[in-house]
Amino acid sequence: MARMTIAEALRQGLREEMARDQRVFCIGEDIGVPGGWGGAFTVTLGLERDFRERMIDTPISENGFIGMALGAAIMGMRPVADVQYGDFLLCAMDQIVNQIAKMRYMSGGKLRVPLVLRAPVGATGRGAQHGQNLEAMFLNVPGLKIVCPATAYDAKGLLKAAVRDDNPVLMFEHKLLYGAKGARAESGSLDASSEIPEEDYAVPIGRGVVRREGSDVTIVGTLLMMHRALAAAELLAGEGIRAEVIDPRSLVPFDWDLVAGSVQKTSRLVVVTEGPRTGSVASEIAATAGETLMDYLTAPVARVTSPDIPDPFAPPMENFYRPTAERIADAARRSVGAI
Amino acid sequence: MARMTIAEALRQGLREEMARDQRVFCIGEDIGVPGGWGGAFTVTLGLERDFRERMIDTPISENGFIGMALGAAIMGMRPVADVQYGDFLLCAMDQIVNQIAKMRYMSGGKLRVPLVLRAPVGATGRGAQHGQNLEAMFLNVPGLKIVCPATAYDAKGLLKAAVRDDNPVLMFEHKLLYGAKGARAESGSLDASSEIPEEDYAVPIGRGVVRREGSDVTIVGTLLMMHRALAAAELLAGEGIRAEVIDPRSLVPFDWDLVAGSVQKTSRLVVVTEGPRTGSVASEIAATAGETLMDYLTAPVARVTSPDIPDPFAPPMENFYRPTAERIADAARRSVGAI
Amino acid sequence: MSYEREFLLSLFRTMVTIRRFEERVKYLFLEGVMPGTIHQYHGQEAIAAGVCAALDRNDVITSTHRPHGHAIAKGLGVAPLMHELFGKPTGCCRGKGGSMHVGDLSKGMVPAIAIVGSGVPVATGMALAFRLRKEPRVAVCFMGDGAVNEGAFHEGVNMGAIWSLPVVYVIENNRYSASTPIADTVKLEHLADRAAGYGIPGVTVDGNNVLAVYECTRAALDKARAGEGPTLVEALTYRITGHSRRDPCNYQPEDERKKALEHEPIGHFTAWLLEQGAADQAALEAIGAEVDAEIECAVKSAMGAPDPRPEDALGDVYA
Amino acid sequence: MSYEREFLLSLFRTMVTIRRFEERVKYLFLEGVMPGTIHQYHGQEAIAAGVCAALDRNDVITSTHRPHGHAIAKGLGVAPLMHELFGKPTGCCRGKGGSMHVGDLSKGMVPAIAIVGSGVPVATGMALAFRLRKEPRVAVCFMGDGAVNEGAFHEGVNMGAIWSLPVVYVIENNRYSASTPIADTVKLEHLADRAAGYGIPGVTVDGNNVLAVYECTRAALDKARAGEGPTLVEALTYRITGHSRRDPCNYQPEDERKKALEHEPIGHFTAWLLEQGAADQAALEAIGAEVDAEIECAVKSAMGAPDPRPEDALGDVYA
Ligand SMILES: Cc1ncc(C[n+]2csc(CCOP(=O)(O)OP(=O)(O)O)c2C)c(N)n1
Ligand SMILES: Cc1ncc(C[n+]2csc(CCOP(=O)(O)OP(=O)(O)O)c2C)c(N)n1
Ligand SMILES: [Mg+2]
Ligand SMILES: [Mg+2]
Repeated sequence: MARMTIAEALRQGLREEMARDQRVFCIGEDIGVPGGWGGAFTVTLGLERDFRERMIDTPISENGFIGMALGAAIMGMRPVADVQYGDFLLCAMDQIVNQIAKMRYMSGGKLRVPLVLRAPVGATGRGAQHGQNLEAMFLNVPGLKIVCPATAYDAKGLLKAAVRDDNPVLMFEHKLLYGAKGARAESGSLDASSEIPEEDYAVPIGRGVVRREGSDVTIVGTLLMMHRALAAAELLAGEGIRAEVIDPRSLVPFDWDLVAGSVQKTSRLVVVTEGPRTGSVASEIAATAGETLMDYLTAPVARVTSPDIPDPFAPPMENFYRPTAERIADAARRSVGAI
Repeated sequence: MARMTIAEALRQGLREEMARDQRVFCIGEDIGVPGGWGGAFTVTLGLERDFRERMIDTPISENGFIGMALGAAIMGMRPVADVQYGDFLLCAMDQIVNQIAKMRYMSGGKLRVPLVLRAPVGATGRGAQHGQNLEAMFLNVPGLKIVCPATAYDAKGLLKAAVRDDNPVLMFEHKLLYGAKGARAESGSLDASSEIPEEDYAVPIGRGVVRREGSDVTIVGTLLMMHRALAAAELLAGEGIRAEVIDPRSLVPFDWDLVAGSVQKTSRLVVVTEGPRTGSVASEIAATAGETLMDYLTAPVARVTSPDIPDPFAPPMENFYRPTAERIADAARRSVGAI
Repeated sequence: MSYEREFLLSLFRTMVTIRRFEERVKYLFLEGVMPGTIHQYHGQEAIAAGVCAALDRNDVITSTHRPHGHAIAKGLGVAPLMHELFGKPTGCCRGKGGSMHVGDLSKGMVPAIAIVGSGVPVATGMALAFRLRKEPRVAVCFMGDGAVNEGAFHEGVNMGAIWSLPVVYVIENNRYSASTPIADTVKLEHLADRAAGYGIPGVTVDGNNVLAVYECTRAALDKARAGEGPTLVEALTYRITGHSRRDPCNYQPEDERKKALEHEPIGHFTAWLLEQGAADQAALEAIGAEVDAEIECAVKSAMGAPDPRPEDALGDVYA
Repeated sequence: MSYEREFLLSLFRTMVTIRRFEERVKYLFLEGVMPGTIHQYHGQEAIAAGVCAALDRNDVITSTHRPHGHAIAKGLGVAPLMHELFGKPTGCCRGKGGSMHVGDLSKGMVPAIAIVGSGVPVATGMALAFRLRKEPRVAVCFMGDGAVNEGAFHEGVNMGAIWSLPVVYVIENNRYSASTPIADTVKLEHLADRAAGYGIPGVTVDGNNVLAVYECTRAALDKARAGEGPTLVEALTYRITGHSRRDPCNYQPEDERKKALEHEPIGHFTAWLLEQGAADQAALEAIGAEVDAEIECAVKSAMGAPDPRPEDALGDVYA
């Protein structure tokens, strides 16, 4: 066991998978430049020393190199592509949505597309084009799997599961959770480090986890919002409200049984996502809860999200944009009737 | 008054707006080629004869010409850009989501982006890359307005409102509703024609309409699904179930008061959208209903959507993909407890 | 004459198969018995035939919204194609792809990509896989002239170039992108001139001359296999049919169209074969008859094949 | 010497203002008092100064993630910029844009576009507006060397070319895209060579020589205004600072960096001014002092300005 940050755990996971399987390679911008940064958030730092040929530094051509990852994947390779900021996925939507997500289906099930696409998300003081949480956009795209690790343990475990999966897996990582050190550290970061086992392990895609047990209200959130939900649960505990915090870890497939079981116990649900409210991940979870758990719910399902605005630059406005533990706790208080 | 199809009504609307306002121009592929088709669905047919300079036929460069529309808009023009199939919006997501939707906000409210972007949607026998309904993807993008006309009257009226709006407006049109004639007619089309008034009119963006009154259950749908909802209401009427059919016409802003008022009366809600279920427009409406109307709802909000699959080519499978009046009626029957 | 008779006749057979297949399909559409839409290959047969004849068995191709010719030339067989066009589970994509997505990777053809230009990065990525595994294979990317204006073309060709990947980019310049003349959307004499911007060779070849296409492709494949990187091949041709189902083509000038018909590739090659004495009229007609029989049999079996069950749509989304 | 003294000194003042502004900003970051991140313009001052000096008052520019130099050269003023970098409502984007999106269209600068390459279609579209309204204005698109590999560059430049729009594309080739040498991502001698693929002229100029940049831009603007279409200008320079906040630049070879510092544009221009007798040391130092005072005053007012209220975030989404 060794304590690692998410950046370190992902790096170790990539190193192990590349050593284990010659078909695995990384492709992206500034990921393997000697003297460089190991990508925008140090995840691939140093890997080029051991895997020069399989660390492919690309031009600034997201649609191009993600399309190349698809081509390599259908020829039997297992590419791990990454964009420096999730916002740049928007430059590659044709390849991701029209090609990658549909290629197997269009082939009548004859092709496999084993491909991992990593994307850092979260509002982090860079303004509207470097802070979007685009998870919701991909919920409506069948053919993709989506994972959102909130801890170093899950980051490594889900990365390994993704690399070994025969389907395209989109992995969202939060900039404030990497725990990148030194020059590349993010201000406002949270500690998401974990003890990482010596032995090989994978976290099954589609399986969520209860982060804190409670009987009064269920709070669901991923990435940074999972940590904010835990902080909210702590606040609530002080007031005698026992919140259960669930981290789905995967958005597609979604561990509905876990959430349903919890809501059947607590009868109240608060769903948290960073990013605009309308058409959000929270909306999808709330809709399914309303459809299937109506008889158990004693309060409306509450969505705690960002307002419907782009990510503003100024810190006071951006802190207002990003859901806080206080806002989550408030929604929980309201649902238990405490206010 | 004259009876017109959606294609004709849009053509007349464009002609009138271009005549009225020199700043209005059209930009897209094959829209003004002499001897050509007037775009993929005849909407701009012949406009180049009157407005040669303002009918701009582009290379196959969606991201490019949509970005150019943005540049022209901030310089005071009022571009109407269109893609031949909504699926190609995915080639231009950077300009639409990162630039167009955010430019005003990033400028601190100093810029205006009066731009219309038209996109034909719907599953129509062309396979997975020419049949997507991408409305849901843009719900989560603040800064865009979204309209979805289901009739010729609304198509012309919403187009005019969009052209005159100082914000970017995304207009989704359904391939099976255009009523295009002759060589370009679509098989499986529905009649969405209307009597179009002589005088100038606009349909306000954000205002929905009740298409059929009823007291037992509210059915909400846009575009083709609005027509399927009406057909379902007809089936239900035969069984003594009085369905109220609401056509929101705009998705952003959304006429929530209209839907809420109806649900307060009927106590039951069925939401219909074409396209995959997870993260759909139906999910958003269901989530908001659950949050704000729980005390009025006597049955879970039902979503009637396509399954979570790409649009399959073979007609039997595609007809299974596209929600039918029968499936909508079934959901309504279940919500009123008739089955 | 340095070609084996069998080889020349096989080229002829491929071209005729494509032509007759497309004519039959067009007729099926006019009869209203075939679903969906189509983009047909009439007039461009020499390109698919010439390029694919130059490929090794392990080489692969990507295709476009106009893929029937590529599929036939790559050897998918007319029956699996016809079944796919009819949306049958017995089709090459089990009825889920349709005309615009026909393909079969076991035969070296990726399901056709109907988003213009989007096959360029995909083909380049297949070439990257060959490079990483040190396999002597080449990926060939078919595209229309209109594709050269898409960002995907630019990004994909540039990466193929900087890494000298084993890929050949074949532009079928039929003068039109849908109804738009390519001359209106590029400011170039030849589309092959775009190659210079990527530091790779560009070649313009008569796309209606199957042997010229074959030779030019062989040279490009040899370079690619030798690690010398991509070639941008522009094959000049003409679309002697509508862009898609029921296009009257009023935007094509009469005389231009007439001239094109005079230079269409099959008549051209037929005359050459006879003149070279590579075959006599009878032999060529015999091939035509065999081809017609094969296509008829494919049509019958396709129309007779059972439809998919609606709920079959639910499968094949995930592996 | 054919330039007015005032003109030469205004170029000098612009370059010095940019340099001192960036140095001050870097310091504010190291002190930890400035929010966000930055991409700084050190070493490229001659390009923004030379290009913008050639513009008419009604001409417009688009910028990138590295926009401070463009903003200063276009005359936005150091105070509105500094306020924006501090996220104040008194900033040029009311604190909503931040460093990567500074701009003010009333001064002819679109809010900077931080997605690499995405400004190319936007600038081209502004030029289209000028063409449609028959206005004698030109749009200038600043971009980094890395932008030439984005699809948006390809699509935008091609449309500017085929319609001969009044736009000038200026590539600031500082040899690196983030940590990646541009030489590794294009297979070309000069980035200006990409122009040929679009049928427009491409020019490579010494981007550290402000007068060379000025002259070359004037020529391109004249062509554009005359309806002769775009020019692709490649200005050779070097990034003598980190790519962004706190980049140690270990990927830049020592000697390369040293050589670049010897050729940095301000020292170069200073020497030339003295040698030409256009100004003496004292005059130049006086300018530097004025600039420092102006910047100091901007910093003070920015740090003293009230923060936005959190709920101010809700406004300005829709007109
Ligand atoms: C990205 C994209 N834009 C538009 C279309 C619609 N479309 C289908 S084919 C076509 C013309 C393609 O022209 P070209 O590349 O020359 O191929 P050709 O049809 O001549 O074979 C267009 C515009 C598309 N399929 N994809
Ligand atoms: C589409 C896109 N991809 C990646 C990035 C991340 N990024 C920001 S700046 C940069 C390097 C840009 O290099 P260049 O264009 O040469 O400009 P320079 O930084 O040298 O001024 C990268 C990769 C981005 N902002 N946009
Ligand atoms: Mg063509
Ligand atoms: Mg650079």
